[in-house]
Amino acid sequence: MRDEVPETQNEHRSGYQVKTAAFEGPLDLLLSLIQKRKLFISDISLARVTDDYIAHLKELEEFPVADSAQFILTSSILVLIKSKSLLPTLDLTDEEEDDIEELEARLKEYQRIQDLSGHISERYGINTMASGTPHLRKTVTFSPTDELTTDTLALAMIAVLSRLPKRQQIPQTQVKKVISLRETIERLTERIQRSMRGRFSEFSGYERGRPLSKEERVTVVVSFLAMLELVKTGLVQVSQRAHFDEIEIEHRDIGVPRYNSLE
Amino acid sequence: MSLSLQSQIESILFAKGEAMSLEALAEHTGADRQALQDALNDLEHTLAQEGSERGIRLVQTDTTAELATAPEASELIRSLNTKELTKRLGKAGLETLTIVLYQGPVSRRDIDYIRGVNSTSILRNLTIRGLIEQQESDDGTRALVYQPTTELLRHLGLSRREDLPQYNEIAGEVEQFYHEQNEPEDVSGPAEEESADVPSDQGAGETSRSNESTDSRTG
Amino acid sequence: MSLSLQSQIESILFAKGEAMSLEALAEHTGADRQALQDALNDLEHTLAQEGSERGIRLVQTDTTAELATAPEASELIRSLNTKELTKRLGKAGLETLTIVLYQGPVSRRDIDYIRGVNSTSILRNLTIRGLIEQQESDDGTRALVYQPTTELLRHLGLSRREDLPQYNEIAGEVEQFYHEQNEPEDVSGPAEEESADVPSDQGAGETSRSNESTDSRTG
Repeated sequence: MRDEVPETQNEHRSGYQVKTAAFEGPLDLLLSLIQKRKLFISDISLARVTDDYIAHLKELEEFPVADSAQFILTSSILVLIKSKSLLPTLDLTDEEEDDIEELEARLKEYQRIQDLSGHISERYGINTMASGTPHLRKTVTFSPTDELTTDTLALAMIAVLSRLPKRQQIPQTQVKKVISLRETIERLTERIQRSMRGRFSEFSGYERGRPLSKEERVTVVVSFLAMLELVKTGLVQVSQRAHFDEIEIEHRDIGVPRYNSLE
Repeated sequence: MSLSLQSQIESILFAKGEAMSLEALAEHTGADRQALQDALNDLEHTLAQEGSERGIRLVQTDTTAELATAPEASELIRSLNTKELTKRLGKAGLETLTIVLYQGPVSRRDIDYIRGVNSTSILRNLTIRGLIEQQESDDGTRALVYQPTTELLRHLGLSRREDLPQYNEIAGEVEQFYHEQNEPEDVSGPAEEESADVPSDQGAGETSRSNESTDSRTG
Repeated sequence: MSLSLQSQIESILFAKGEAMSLEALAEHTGADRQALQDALNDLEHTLAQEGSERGIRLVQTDTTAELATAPEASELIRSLNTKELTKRLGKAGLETLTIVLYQGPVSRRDIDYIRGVNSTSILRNLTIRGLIEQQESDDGTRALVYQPTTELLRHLGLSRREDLPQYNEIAGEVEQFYHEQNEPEDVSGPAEEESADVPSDQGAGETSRSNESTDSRTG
C-alpha cells in the first residue's frame, strides 16, 4: 500500500479546488471526486478524497437541509476510513466495517447507474417513435355513470388534496445545531486558544465506552473532523498516549508534523 | 434510415392519423408521383394480403390516402367504443373530473401538476363522454383549458359550481398549494433542472446552481 | 370475421391511439393472458421483421402495449411537425430513468438508496411527464413501485426495455445488490408515505402520512 498522506497534502498546498456544482447528493459528490483523480472505488481512494469532501461539507449551510444531513452522515463514514488509514492499528467495530463496505458497494452501484445512464442519454429523444392518434368515436355523447354524485366527487377532491406534496418540515434549527462544522471549528479554535490545551472529550462530549445516540455520534464525528481540520491548517497539534486514550490538543504556532502527529 | 418507401408512407399516415393528400405524401417522402403510387399499392397489398390480413388497412382515393382499421375488425371496434363510454370512471377519472369541476377552467398542465400524474388519456375519455369540454382560455393567452359541461352540472343538480360541497375551502387549499410551489424555496431540493414543469413557470431553461468554486481551506 | 389475434390487437391499438393495458386488451379480445402475450410478441416480430420492416412498431412494457412509428422514421416524422418535441432530461431525471428502466419495478426507497438523495420530487416530475408510472407491486406486498411507460420507450426508440444495451447482463446482478443490503437506508426524510400515492388505483384508501425520521447511519 502506498503512502497516501503526503500526496493529499501536496494537493492542498497547490490549492486543489473543489467545485460546488449541483451535486445530487453525497454519492454523486464522492464519485465525482474519485473520478476526478482517476481512481477506482476503494477504501484507499475514499481516504484520499475525504479532505475534498469535507471542503464541500463546509458549504453545506447553503444546501437544502434535507440533503445536508445526508452529506454529513456520509462524512462520518469517510472519517472512519480516513482514521483507519492514518491509524492502521485502529480497531473498527463490526458495524463500522459494515458501514464502510456498504458505502463502497453503494458507490459502485451508483457508478454503474451513471455509466448505464449514458445509454439512455445517447438514445433519449433521438429516434423517437411517434404515438398514433385515437380513431375511436369522435362525436361526444353525454354518458354519465352512477359514480357521479356531488358527494363522490367531493371525496375524490379530498383525496387529491391529501396527496398534494407538502413542504418538507424538517426541524432545521435542530439539524443545523448538531452538524455545523464551521461552528464547531470556531468553538474549538476559541477554546484551544484560550487554554492552549484541551481534551477531545471536553468539546465533543465523547466518552470512551459510553454508548452514543445518533445525534451525539454526529457531534463527535464533526468534532473529530474539525480537529483534523485544525491539525491540517497547523493551528493545533494533537497527541494520544495509547489507542482509545484521550486525545490531547495543543495550540501551536508553526506547522511541523501534521496528520502523523495523531499517532 | 433504410425503410422502404411503403413503410415510410405507413409511418407518416400513422403519425398523421387522418387522410393526407398524395401531394403532401410526395413532398414528405421526396418520391415522384409514379413511385409513390406504386408504393401505395404495395402497401395496400401488404396490409390486405389474403391469409395474413393485418389489423389496419390503407384506404385510397384518387387524391388522398389514409390508414384505417380493418373492416373485419369493425365489430371489435364497435364494442371498444361502447366500453369507452360506459366503463366506470374509477378513481383516476373521478379525481380528474373533480379537479375540472372545482378548478375549471383549468389546463391539462395544472391538472397533471395537482394529481402528480399524466392525465392526457383520462381527459380524452371524459371529453368523449361529454362530462368536460375543452376551450380556449379567455385570459388572452388562448391556452386550452377544460371546463365542466352544462350537462354535467345539470346532472349533478348544480346551478353553479359554488354549490359544490366545501367549494371555498377546497379552492383555497389548492390556491395555497400553487402559492407555496412558486415560492423560491420549494420541496424540490437540488433537482432544479426539472423545474420547467411547474405550471406557472413560463421559461424552460436549465437552472444552474452557481456556487462558484471556493477554496474553503483556511489558512 | 377471421382476423388473427395479433391483427385484432393491431386494430384495437391503432383505434385506441395510445397505450392500453394488457388487462383491457385481454378483455376486449377475449384471449387469456398467455395467448395475448404470445400474440403481442408475434405482432412485434411481424412489424420489425428484418428485410421487411414496417413503418409502425409495437412498444411493450410489462403491463401495457402501444403502436408507434418506427424509430427509423423519426427524421421523417419530425418533418411532419405534428408531434411535440422531446423535452430534455436533467441529470437527476436521467439517473432516475436509468434505475427504473434497468431495475424497475423499483420502489422510491430503493431509488433513494441508490442515488443517495431523496427522489420524491424527481419521481413526481417524471410521472407527470408520463415517462414512468407508479403501480402496486405484484409480489403480494402491494408496495408501490415505479415502472417505465411505453411513452418512455418511444422516446428511446425501443420496442421493449430488454433491447437496452447491457440489459440482460445487468438484470441478474441487480437482484444481488438489493439482497445484500439488509435494510435499505431511508434517505427520504419526512416525505409522504408511499402507500397513499397511487392516483391510478381504483381503491379508495386512507391517506396516511407518517413522518419517518431520517435514519442516520453514522459510522
